[in-house]
Amino acid sequence: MAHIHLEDGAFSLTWVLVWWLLALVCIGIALWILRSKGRKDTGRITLAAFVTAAAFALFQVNIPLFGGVHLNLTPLVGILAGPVLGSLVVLVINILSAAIGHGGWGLVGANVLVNLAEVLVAFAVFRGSRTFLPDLFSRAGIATFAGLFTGNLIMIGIILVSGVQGVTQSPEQVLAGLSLIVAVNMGVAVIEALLSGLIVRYIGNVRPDLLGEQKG
Amino acid sequence: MTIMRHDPDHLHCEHGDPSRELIHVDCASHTYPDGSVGIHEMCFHVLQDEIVALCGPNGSGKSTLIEHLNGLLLPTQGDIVINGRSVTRGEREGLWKEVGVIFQRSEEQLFAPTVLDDVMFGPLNLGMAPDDARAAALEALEAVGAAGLAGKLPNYLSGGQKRLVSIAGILAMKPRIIAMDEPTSDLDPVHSARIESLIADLKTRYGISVVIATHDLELAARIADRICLVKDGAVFAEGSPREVFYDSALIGEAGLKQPDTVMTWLEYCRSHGGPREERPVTRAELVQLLGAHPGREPEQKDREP
Amino acid sequence: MTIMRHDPDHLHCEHGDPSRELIHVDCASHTYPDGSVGIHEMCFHVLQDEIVALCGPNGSGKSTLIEHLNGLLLPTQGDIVINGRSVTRGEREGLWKEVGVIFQRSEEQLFAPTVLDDVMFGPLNLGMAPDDARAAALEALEAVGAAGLAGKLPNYLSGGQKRLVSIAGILAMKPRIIAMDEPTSDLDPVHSARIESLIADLKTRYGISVVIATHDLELAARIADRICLVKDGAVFAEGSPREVFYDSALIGEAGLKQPDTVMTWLEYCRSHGGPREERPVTRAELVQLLGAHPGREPEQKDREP
Amino acid sequence: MSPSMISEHIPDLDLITSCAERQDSVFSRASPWTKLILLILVVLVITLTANLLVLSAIYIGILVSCFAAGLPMRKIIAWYAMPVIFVLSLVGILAWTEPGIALISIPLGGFVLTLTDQGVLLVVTLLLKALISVTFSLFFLMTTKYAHFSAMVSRIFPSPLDQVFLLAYRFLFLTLAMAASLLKAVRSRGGGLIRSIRVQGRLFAGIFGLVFIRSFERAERVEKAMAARGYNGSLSAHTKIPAPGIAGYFLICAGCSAVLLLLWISPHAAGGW
Repeated sequence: MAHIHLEDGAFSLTWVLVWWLLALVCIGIALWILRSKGRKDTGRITLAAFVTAAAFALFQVNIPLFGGVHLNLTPLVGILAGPVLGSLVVLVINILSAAIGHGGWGLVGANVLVNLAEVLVAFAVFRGSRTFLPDLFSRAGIATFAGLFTGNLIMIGIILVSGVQGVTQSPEQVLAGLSLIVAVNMGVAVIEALLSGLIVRYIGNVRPDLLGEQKG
Repeated sequence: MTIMRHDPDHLHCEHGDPSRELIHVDCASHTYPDGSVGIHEMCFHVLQDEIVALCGPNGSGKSTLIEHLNGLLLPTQGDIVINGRSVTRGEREGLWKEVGVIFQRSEEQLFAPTVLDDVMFGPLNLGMAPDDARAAALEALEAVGAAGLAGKLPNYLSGGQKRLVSIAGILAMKPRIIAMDEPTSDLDPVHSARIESLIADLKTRYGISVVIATHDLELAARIADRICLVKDGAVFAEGSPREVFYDSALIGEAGLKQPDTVMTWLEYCRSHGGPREERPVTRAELVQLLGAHPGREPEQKDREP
Repeated sequence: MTIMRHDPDHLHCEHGDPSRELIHVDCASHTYPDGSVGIHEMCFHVLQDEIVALCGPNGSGKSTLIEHLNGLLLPTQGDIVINGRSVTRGEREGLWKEVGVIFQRSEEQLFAPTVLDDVMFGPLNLGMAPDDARAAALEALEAVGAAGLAGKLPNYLSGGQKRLVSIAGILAMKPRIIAMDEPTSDLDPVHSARIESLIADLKTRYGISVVIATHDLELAARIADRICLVKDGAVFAEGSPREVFYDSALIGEAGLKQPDTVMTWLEYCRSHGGPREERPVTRAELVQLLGAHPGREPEQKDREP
Repeated sequence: MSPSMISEHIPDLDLITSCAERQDSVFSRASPWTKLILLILVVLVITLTANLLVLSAIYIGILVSCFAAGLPMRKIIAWYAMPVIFVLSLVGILAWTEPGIALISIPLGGFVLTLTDQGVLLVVTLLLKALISVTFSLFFLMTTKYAHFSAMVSRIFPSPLDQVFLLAYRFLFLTLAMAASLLKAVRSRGGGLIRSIRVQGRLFAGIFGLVFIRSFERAERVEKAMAARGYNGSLSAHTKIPAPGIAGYFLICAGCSAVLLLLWISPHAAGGW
């Protein structure tokens, strides 16, 4: 497990609504961009659907390393599908995840925002590093780590701002506890970064066109 | 060999020839988690040096049986004994060394970046040193006639080439038995013929017993020593191709169609009175018989004694 | 009809019978972005009320040609005229209404949640009201004999059922031509036979011309009016099954194998001196001929006049 | 190594769907809309209250419904693994510094970690909330036919989100089957015996990469098949969704009243009832 999903009951109603609203605004922007590109671009819809299916299916694969690792794969989604399609993928994955109990329904908004940060940062770092890092493995690895790191920061920010219901500690105390979680998560993020690097390198060997590298 | 019909009330399968038996599936059943039945009280065995064909329609349980043969699935009831080891008694570790499995979709079996990496995967898992594994892989590729593909990416191979490479990946591990699921489906005639002669080679040149699951009865008629008819998750009849394929009722019951050669001969006998006791299963046999037995067509009748 | 060999230096294809011509592929070439050649100076036509079989090995360009027939791909050179409209002159919009295409993998063509939703998909895109689309879908399912599947999930269908449903999805749109890629590969004999009779029905009952791409020459021999042999991205010879399949050199050149019936007859003629001018392509014809012409086997010779 | 690399602790969508299709209990015949609205109400209730008695009552009610519907309870409990880990990894850490009556103290370097009664209560409450949500979600999925579910998706989501959702859900099963058969191929040649992290990492990267590549290729083929039938961005599901019955309306009204009640009293009673 390389990621924590927030479960139902953690946040108060106000914050549940705030994060949902913010997430919907982000998704709305993505939908607007997609639609303004024209309805006929049906190929991108099927592509987004298949990236969703692949990411969700692979999440179920238990990698027998360190007693079992499940990849989060959102940074990889960012690298492969880009930020616009990636945000649709993230929403659908979070809804499907909520349906099987990985993250609460009320927290879909917050979880989408965390994943969106991962997608955006991973995509930006992967694309941005092209000029000075020739190696796909390091680019994807760094992009994944950066994505997961940002995602964790956003998650901590969200938790600090909304507060966990029933927790009566001061924000400093909560922050101390959360830092511990971040430390653990970052350890797991290193594994995910290594694996994502290998995955992207494999894809680069077999189907380089899928990484969109030849286009400007 | 005579046709053996399996008795559904019989609780244990009789052994063929225990001394030559490599696989013995003893009344095994497997129910999937969603409640669907994969195999049900299946009795099946494989002897040394034989090619057995599992024939049945799509969904009859052939693939499920094959996945039991190297421990990918465990029977929920009954037992499977491979080389004297019972898999249900927990001894399935290492079964993959003895029974190699080739699945239907080759593209879903080749996962390494290059063909050579892929074929080396098994030998490396057997504990061979990288150089030995490479040698074993190259030898296997040579044996299937795909030596030239070693450096290629599996993604860019044709369907037939993928099948050859996936066979090489198993052959490189030198198993005693190879089980193949629909080895020639989707291939064009030239590639099919190549796979077919390769299967025959596995038995004669390498002494490997082969199990093929197929609904191509022409193929089974040409290369199998024994045919097992599968329906509803169980082998319900077995025998030599000559026996099984001439039993129209049996083939119909299995939801299959008799091979072309057999149908041609039967129709010939029906309309022209050929000797029904003869049973050609290959084209050569059919042609020879047709020459030996002129039909009783109206215009021929007066010439008959 | 006589075998026509295509002359590679010839720059325009001759028309068959312009008044009955539905599809005319005029010397079309298609090179994929990666530089590989899909089709190359391909000449091909389809007439009203005919079943044409494209026969060639895997990778010969059959599938690429089929994707040109409804505008999924455009030729990089040459032209394709469908029902009098030239696709290269930008008129490919709406071609899917006239030419229905059924791809090889049925499971990837059933994308809607239920079978009924899936079959309704085409009619809805044609602009039908939901109720009319539902009626058209149910009628098409009825026509392929899959009415009982309407409420099922595609995920739970067998391979044969998926194929039937994907044909219904096209049939519901009432196209003038249906092109199918390997319609019977992967199916067991019972389902194959059902698809085969359905293809014959499409022509006789619905007046739809059918193009099938296949390497199953037995199937082609039974149902096709015309055989086009495809190699290296071009139709290099065509003619009736009777002509094409008896030209061993031609079939060999195409990388194929003659159908069983033909091989049996040829071998019979070779070893027993049957009349080579006769050319059976179906089993019924073969059996009849075999009765009519007793071979000259040693033991028979004395009886011959 | 486990017999299967497809995790036992992550809900199996194949099993869930086949369960929903075969189900014929009163819960499957109930309107999917009723179940959806109840799901939203349940989420609202557990967001608004921290009362253990109320939470336990709801949880027991849901468990009894699952049991009555004949759902595979053992599987459902196995699938709790991830949500429980999620809750514990967050609240399990925060719980240690909660004020209250000390139960256990663990000296750790210069610090002393103390678990209080309030801390334990916090963990139990949040765990119970998570389990309520998980169990009701699974109950909803496992008693709602796929045709109804997709028709709801078709109505609720704006385009092209509905398209992505419908296609992804349909092809999830094929992708899962593909991943499973790749893993089978690996195991049938002795893979999975951990020898080195490097080898294992490369192997799984290959499998994951291949699943993505195959998914891209499949997307291309599906796109062609859709274009061949005139796809213009509107794939829809047409199964009629049954409307809520009298009992359904009653339950919805009761749920709404509970939520309104909680909303009304929550400002008056900070920190729950």
